[in-house]
Amino acid sequence: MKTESRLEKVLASGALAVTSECGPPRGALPEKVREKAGMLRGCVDAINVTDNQTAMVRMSSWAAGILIKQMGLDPVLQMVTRDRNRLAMQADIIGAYSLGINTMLCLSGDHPKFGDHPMAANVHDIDSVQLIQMVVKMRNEGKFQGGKDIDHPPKMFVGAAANPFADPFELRVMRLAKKVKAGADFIQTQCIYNLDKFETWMEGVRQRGLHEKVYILAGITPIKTAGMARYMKNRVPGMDVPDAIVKRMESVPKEQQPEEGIRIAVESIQRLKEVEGVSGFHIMAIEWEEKVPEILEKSGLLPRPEP
Amino acid sequence: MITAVRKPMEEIIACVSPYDRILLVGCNECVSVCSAGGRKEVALLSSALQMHFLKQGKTIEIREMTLERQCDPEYVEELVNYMDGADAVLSMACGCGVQTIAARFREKPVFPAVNTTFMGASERQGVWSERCQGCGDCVLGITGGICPIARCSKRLLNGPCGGSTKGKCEIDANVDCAWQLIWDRLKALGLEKRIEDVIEAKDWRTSRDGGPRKIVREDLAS
Amino acid sequence: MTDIFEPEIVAFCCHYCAYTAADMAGSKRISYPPNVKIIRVPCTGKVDAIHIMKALEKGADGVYVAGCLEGDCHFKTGNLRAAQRVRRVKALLEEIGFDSRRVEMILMSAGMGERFAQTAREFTEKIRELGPNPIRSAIQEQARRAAG
Amino acid sequence: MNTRKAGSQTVLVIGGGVGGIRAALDLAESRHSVVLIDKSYAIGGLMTRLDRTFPTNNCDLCTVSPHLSESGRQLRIDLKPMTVVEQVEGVAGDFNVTVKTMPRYIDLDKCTACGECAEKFPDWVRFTPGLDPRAPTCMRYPQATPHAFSVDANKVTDFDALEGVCKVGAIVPDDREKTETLHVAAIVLATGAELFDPAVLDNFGAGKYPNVVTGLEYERIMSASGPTLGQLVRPSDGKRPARVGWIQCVGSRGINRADVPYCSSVCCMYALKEAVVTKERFAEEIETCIFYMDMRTFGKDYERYLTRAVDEYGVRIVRCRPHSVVEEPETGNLSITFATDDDARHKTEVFDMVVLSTGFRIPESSVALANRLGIDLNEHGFAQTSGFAPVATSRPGIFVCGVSESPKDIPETMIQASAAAAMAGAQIYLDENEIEEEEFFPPEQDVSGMPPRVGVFVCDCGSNIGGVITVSRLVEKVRSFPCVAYTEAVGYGCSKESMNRMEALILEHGLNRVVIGGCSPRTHETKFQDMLRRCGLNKYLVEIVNIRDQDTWVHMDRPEDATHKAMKMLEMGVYGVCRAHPLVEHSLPMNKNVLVVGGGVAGMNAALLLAGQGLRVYLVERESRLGGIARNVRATLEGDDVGRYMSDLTAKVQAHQKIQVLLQSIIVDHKGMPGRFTTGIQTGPRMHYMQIEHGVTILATGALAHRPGQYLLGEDDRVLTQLDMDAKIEDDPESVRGMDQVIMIQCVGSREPRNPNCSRICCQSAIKNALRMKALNPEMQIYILNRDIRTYGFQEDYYREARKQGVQFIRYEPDRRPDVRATENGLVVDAYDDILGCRLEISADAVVLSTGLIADDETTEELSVLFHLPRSDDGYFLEDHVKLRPTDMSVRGFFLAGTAHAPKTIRESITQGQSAAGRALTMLAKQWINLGAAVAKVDGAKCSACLICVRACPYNVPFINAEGYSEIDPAKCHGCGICAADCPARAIQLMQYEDDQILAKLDGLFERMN
Repeated sequence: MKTESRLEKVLASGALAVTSECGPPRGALPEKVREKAGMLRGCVDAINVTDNQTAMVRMSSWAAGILIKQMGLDPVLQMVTRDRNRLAMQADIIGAYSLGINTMLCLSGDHPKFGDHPMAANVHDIDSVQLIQMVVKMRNEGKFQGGKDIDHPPKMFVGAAANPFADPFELRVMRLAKKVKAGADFIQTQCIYNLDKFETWMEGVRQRGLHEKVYILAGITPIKTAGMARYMKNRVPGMDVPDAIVKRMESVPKEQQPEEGIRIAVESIQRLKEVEGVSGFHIMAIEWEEKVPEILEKSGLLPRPEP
Repeated sequence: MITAVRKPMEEIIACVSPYDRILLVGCNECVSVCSAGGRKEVALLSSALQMHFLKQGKTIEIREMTLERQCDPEYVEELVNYMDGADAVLSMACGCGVQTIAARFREKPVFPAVNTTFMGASERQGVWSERCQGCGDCVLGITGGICPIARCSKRLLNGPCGGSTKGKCEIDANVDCAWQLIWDRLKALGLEKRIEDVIEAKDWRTSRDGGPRKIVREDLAS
Repeated sequence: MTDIFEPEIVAFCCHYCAYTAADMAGSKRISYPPNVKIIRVPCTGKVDAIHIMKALEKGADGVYVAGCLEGDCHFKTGNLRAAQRVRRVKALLEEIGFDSRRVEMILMSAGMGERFAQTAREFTEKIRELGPNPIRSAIQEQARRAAG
Repeated sequence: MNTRKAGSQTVLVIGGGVGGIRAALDLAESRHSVVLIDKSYAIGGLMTRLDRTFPTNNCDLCTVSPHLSESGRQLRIDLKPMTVVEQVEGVAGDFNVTVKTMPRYIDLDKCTACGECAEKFPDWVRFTPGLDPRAPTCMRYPQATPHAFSVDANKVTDFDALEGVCKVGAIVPDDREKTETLHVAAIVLATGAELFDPAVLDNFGAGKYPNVVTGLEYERIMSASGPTLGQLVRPSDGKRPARVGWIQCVGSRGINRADVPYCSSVCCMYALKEAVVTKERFAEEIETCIFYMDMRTFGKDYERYLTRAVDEYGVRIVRCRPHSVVEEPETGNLSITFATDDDARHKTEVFDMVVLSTGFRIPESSVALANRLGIDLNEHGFAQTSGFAPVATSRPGIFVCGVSESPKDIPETMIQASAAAAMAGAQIYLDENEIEEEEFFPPEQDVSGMPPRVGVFVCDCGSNIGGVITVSRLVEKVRSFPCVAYTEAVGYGCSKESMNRMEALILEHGLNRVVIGGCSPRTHETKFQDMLRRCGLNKYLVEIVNIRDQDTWVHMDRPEDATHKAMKMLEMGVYGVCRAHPLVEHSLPMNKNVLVVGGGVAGMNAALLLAGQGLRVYLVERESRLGGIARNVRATLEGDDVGRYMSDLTAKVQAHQKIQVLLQSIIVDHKGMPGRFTTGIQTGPRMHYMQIEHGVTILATGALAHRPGQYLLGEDDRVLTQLDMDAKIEDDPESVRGMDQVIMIQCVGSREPRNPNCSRICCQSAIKNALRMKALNPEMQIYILNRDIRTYGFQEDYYREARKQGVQFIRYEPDRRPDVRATENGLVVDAYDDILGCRLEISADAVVLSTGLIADDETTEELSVLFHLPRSDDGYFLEDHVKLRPTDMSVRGFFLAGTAHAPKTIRESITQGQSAAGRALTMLAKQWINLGAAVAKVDGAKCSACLICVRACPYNVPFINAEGYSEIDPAKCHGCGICAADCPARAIQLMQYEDDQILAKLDGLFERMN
């Protein structure tokens, strides 16, 4: 074991891991965090805490993570390279680790243009791959990025994101390889609707043996409405929603669409379970956390193992 | 070249309105090439200002001058004879030119009439695009001749991110994804493998982050 | 002093179309207001934004650039370039709070004597409605004050 | 050919009217030497006596006069006034012509036309054969060439006294008749005709009542250069008439004693013009009424002129045959008695003036001349030509144009003149190596650094300018403008007299810039530029201010405003010219190939003539064979065999080594400049692409045979067009012979809103077919339903013949069109007969529709876009000047021939084909193309090498040179100025239109105002 991470333990045990996420509130109310995280208790192995998701200011991910940690749950500290330079990021990593956070996810973050501070400076002192490198170096070598020794280095279980669907597709496996090379321990993918394309990607991943070097958690987002399906299809960059999904959502009356969305999510999980190299699932039920237990239940992923 | 665009008239007017005699100085270098601050734009701005103030019932005196290069003190020196006749200087050069004038004529207020925008190249007539951020440590040799720092919205050195769509950047469908371009170029060069090399975190000291930079050529400097 | 405002209008006319159309209006004796004064240019592509600005600055109440019909420019695209420049000047005028309707781009062919006259009539009427160029009024006001 | 002697490179042109002048100018421009003789003491002919010409109602004196005195061309023209032909010997290419020149008693080189002699001895000297020969101040026309008086020796009683008044010693008392022999290669006869003198008629009161005048006299009364100085007043009491009536066909169409049988072709239009001008120029309230038999407005756009005259101007037209004119002695008013078709009772109307529209007559002197020339005349006394050689007389080497050939109007005369010149020129071998001569101009003085001394000369252009504004007031005002050193009113500035005066003034006052207040620089710039050159000034130091076309003509009703505007315009001109500086012109070699578009009659004739001159011709035809619409015509009205002519012509064209025929070919792209065009063509069934380089283009794309879906055409086989019938008569005479009753309907698809003009050819083709059908079956009943029968010129003979043979002509009005029904027994036509005043129902074996021609809209539109050429509203190509340049297009290097110009007969198409070739030759005779001086120039010191000009130029001319700044090759620059306006460093200036000149004009306009 590289770390104390509960997620690492589950994955190492060979069981299918389950993570989900919790967006911190846009205010200083800790209850909001606790409420959301509470819904996931007993259903997931770790809870991702987003970092100024979609470039909107929220409670910092490490603070929310600590609140979750205090609930006895396991947060995954998300960190984007957009908002802080390498000094701030390393400081936050040490601080979070000192309070018991041992799992993190390295991202570049959405461009400020999409958020509520489009005028903000776009830091990107380092990029997400370099962030992985940095955290791994802190853990493995006990050194800061600048090269100096760390007194009691943080041991983070390091995750990265992968989008099997973005363009250019031919680069997608390579880019995963690059993140693996940088030292990523686990991968959470973009939400998957185009299962065929995902399987094609996984085939590439397996060909290069990457699935043996990194745990891949398949991203699942249940669709609430046909409108949401259409929106994701047309408006969200790097998202691949096949027409069949949109049509399927449209084919049922509005009041039954949430149910249909959950059904699709469950079917997807069941199919992906069989894909070699898939080590678990990352359920991103955006503002719909209450449905996560139901999905997991129906997918046969409950109860969670106790590592 | 350094590109620039004229500031909104409102802002320029606000700057110069306390003054009666204005020396409007253009530059025949980069800003002329990008049609922002050469003789033509100087004449147009002069006319527009004149009209604005005339409309207010105020006559201002605008002297138009366009220097060969406003960022060289020798050329700026050409203004010396006209400074007494001016209450303020309005410069249509890039920030370098404005500062050169300000440094030479300490007692005269100097205002920029353009926003210096970026270092760019001409795409076609009337279209200029950012190409370089002057980071001081060029990576073009390993990125297939396309600068990810200037041209990737996130400055990723290990792109592309998940937002790359059909060769375009997620922030704007009119912006090329720099990493798609890099990838295409590497493929064309038969250097696909290179995309998997992790480019290490950049040393930004050579860039603006290292503080204002200066080049001193020992062999030339006097 | 008369109460009717007689605007002074400058028309930059290309030699091949608009100027010829003006001659055509002449040979057909189609009358139009005498307010329009023509400056002949080989092509409206020659009309610089500065020419338009200077005309207004010097006191023109209206300025129009009259070129060939789209696709008919003797020099291929001069009329389109002129139209782009006119748009730019209009934008600049708006920025300094000057009514950009005082500047227009108009297209016509050499044979359109009637259209030339019609345009002159309409444009003059429009400018008459917009009133005197505020700059010209200001200049005249200043001159009056200086004199008196 | 070696048989030709040296020196036989000259063409003799007899007659100095517009036709003769045109022919002489064309020949001179084509580098031939010309002797132009005229029996009068000044050239100009009839046209110079007209007030205004239709359809533009322009006073075209100013358009003709520059041609008459265009100095560069005079080098090759030897003008001999008061000269007649005595005898012609020899053969084509080698004529010896004896000519006799009458004594003028005045030395042309010395006479300044000051008028002193005429003032002192008005009876002895001549200048003005206008309406009133006694008015000495009135010249024949103010721009007369040569600009000199002549002396009537018979009346001179004291030559010493006459010599005494002439300060320049121009009087030559011992001047004698001179006879000389000219050695010429060809002769062009352009003596024109006289107008009929109606005094021999007793019913209209001509010569008896003062207020009865001829059309020409009426023109003189209206004319600015006429005896009343442009005031419309009646001769009896000098009052303005309130009612003017015109009587048509006086002396023509055989309706009166002493009449000629043919139609004079021009009288309907000139009467309409006079009526319109009367209303337009003098007073709208003047009542105008035209009494006519057939309204023959068959020329290009003439029908629309008629419609405008009637609908917009309120000119009244009455179809009738006036019986007589009687004067009321106490008032001088005149009553016209007439009967109309629909009412046989005589009616009487009273007018203040009556104008007799008299037509052309060949004078005895012309018949005698024809005898001396040895050419045949037709029965009417006009030069005999053959059907397919319209300008060739019976004697090889002698050609004819204008009214000497047949009655015709100015544009047709111009077309024929150019054709005759081309045919005459073809008799001469031209030495390609001959060096082009340059007119001698004194060396240019260097005006740089000199303060501007501007001379402002203001024309009154007769009443064109002077009638609206007071030129003297203007001149006074101009004197106060800055830099103006001298200013003067110059009357007709383009007249030789005024030019001489201006030249003298320029030198006397040391002027170094000139502003001319006059007409459009588009037409007169060259003339005044040459004037400056003669003064040793660079031609770009003159500014023409268009106070006529763009001021007095359009503000006639508000003279105060017009005066003010003229002042402002002149001020702009003065300010602008102050910034002008000497410029150098550039040139490129001329490409001598010709592209002819359209392989019909006109195109093939043009091609053959040009190829015969050794030029390479590319003949592009859209169809898979040559011939065009004429292929479907079997015979002409005159009975000539069109089929044989066409096959001969086609064979000649195809066999000619210098002609490359490209069938099934279309034009796809085009670029270049006059003299150096490149045109892309897709040719053959595989649409192979090729490019042709050529100097000129002749458009002869033809028109379409109209087939409107009217009167069951296309539904019933028995309804045919005239073209169909033409073929049927030839191919299936038996079926035609079997017809008992045939009806023809005229103006089908013409003279109606959708196609408002007259198709010109239908009346003659109807009569042609009617006569041929009558020949097949004399018993056949033929009815021709018509609106007017327009058998102009000698076609009238056939109209008369048809009537004689019993062909019935029934009129219909457009609001009572005939109706055609198909019944089991045959066709039935319902028609309303105006004369009988009832409906007729006529059954018919066949109905023949005169559908005429319609513009090939698709083709002309496509080509007009490709070539940037204008079209008329009805889709025909639009010539440069409807009167004087009917074959030239507005873009230099483009010429027009055949029915692409307007509907015309085969003979007329042949003429214009030859004419187009002739006009093309005037251009191709030059070795170099003058590119002018309006080119962009880069100031290298200012250039920041930004490439904006490189990218902006539509012709890719600018480049960044080795020195690192933009360079523009003046030989390639087209002079649009786009680069200059785009240059961010203001480093580029377009010569002749520099920024400071434009800004100076604005200063001129606004200086005083503020």
